[in-house]
Amino acid sequence: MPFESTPSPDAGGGRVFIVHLCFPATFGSVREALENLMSGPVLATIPEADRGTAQIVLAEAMNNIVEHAYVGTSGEITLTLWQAGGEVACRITDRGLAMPDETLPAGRLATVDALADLPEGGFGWFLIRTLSRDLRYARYGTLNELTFVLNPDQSGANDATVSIA
Amino acid sequence: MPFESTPSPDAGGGRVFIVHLCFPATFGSVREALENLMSGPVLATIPEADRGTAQIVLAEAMNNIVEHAYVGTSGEITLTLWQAGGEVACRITDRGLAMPDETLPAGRLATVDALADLPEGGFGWFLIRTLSRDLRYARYGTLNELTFVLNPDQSGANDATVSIA
Amino acid sequence: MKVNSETMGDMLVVRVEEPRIDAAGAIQFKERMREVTVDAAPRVVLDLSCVNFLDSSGLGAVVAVMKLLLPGRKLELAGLTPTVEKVFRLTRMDSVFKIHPAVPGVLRDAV
Amino acid sequence: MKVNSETMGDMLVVRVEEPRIDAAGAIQFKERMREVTVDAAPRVVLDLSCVNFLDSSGLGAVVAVMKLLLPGRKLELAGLTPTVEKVFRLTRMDSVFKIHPAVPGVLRDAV
Ligand SMILES: Nc1ncnc2c1ncn2[C@@H]1O[C@H](COP(=O)(O)OP(=O)(O)O)[C@@H](O)[C@H]1O
Ligand SMILES: Nc1ncnc2c1ncn2[C@@H]1O[C@H](COP(=O)(O)OP(=O)(O)O)[C@@H](O)[C@H]1O
Repeated sequence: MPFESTPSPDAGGGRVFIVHLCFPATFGSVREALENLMSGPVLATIPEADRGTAQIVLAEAMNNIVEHAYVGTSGEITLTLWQAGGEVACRITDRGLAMPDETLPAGRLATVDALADLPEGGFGWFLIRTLSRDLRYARYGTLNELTFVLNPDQSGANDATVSIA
Repeated sequence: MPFESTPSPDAGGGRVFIVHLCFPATFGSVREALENLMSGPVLATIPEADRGTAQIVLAEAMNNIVEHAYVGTSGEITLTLWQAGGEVACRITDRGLAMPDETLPAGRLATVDALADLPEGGFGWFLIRTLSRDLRYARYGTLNELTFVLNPDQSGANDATVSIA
Repeated sequence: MKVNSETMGDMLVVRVEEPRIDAAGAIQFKERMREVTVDAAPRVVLDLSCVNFLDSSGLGAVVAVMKLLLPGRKLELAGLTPTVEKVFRLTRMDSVFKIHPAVPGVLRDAV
Repeated sequence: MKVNSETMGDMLVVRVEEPRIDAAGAIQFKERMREVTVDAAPRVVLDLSCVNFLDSSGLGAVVAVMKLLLPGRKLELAGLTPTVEKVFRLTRMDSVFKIHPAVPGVLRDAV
């Protein structure tokens, strides 16, 4: 139960917004979910820039599931967002392959000298780590669960490349 | 537990969309919630006309809470929508006054002869009854709970004015 | 509540330039309508083509405006969008108001 | 994937007329860019002012296009919207590409 601290919806005392989506793990469905989330009630009340951050992190996490967890097969993604006071907690699950070694990819940026050596991928986990906090991965039986809180403040951007498992 | 039959979000087998909002019971907050819901992921995938129906029923139910349940006081509304296969189940709660006699208003249309006698209100529960099915009201302690499934098909429009408690 | 009113022959055409007439705006709507119809022509046509949502409070306000004009003046409606049309139809108010698909042309078909 | 390309002096300006370059569209983007840059001028400016979202697949595709033009031709960027700018900045790709606030004027400041 990763979100014991998120405000209970029935506790009263303010605005709480929750959305839960379950949809097929395809790039097209991920795009559709993101587009609708951006204008929906859960993210509509946070600042425009934070909505952009939310879209980056959610896109990276869910596209990785399509690309890696369900590589060569099909399945579903569930996405749950809790928003209260502008803070957005996220839970994403799938039933595909486990993360390599059942730990989160390091997400370090590569350093290269020549333009021709620049990587065309591998930015995903770097972006997720940079723009989130309390990032956790767990595998329960066949379920992969990723939980985190959106972190629109990027002052920790440099740390994110080093302080990782 | 009114929605035992709604598909479980983790059950797999297709798209399921859930949104839960908790906000202050004011006409302005109700309007804002409705506007954002119309473009959000839970209702974005149902037909335009059904989204219109959803907006009518949800507006009537929530504005009644602002106007009657919380008359002279303030409080919160929680709204939960479940959508799967285009079918939308709804749960609305408040902690205001109970319904008169703890039953749902009949929601009959008045019949009048002169224009000057036309009512300017009392359409709310008629619209809710006409555009929903499995409509139930329950009071648990200080909590009022209204549950229903949206019924965009209006073939039962006439029945709705008679088949009521 | 933005409304635009214009006299066309024997009609006063009032166009509501808002996307909603709902519980949060019904009172302002009634007030604005009272103002613009003070010296109104015998026929007032309410153009609702910009309004994509109207709830029962909005419907009540339209009924109230119709009564304000009594006796002697008539309120007609034009340009109902689908959800607004549904509210009028379900509540049978479509039999109370003359409803035009669009604002009737003054010269062409002032019925 | 709609792109519009136009030669302006020594530049080929390619304007992406889509709101997103994401995992669902990155391959088509790369393909279209390959087509329109076949006989390109030595300087290609990618106008991203219509693009309000780009994810790491889109970023990878932009890097791939830059490499396609090697050796001899340069890819520059223009008109980054806030979220797109953030992705370039966080991944340090803003130090790899010359980034213009808007498409540089051919006569005024063809740097
Ligand atoms: N959701 C996932 N499930 C399983 N494996 C994953 C998942 N996400 C990432 N991986 C593994 O971690 C690696 C790094 O991911 P990432 O930084 O996003 O780069 P990219 O996706 O561009 O390869 C991937 O190449 C893959 O092997
Ligand atoms: N949510 C509610 N809580 C308590 N009482 C209510 C609620 N909704 C309706 N009522 C009661 O039922 C009556 C009928 O409601 P309705 O048909 O919506 O007409 P109106 O709201 O226009 O009066 C109200 O006048 C009120 O007394």
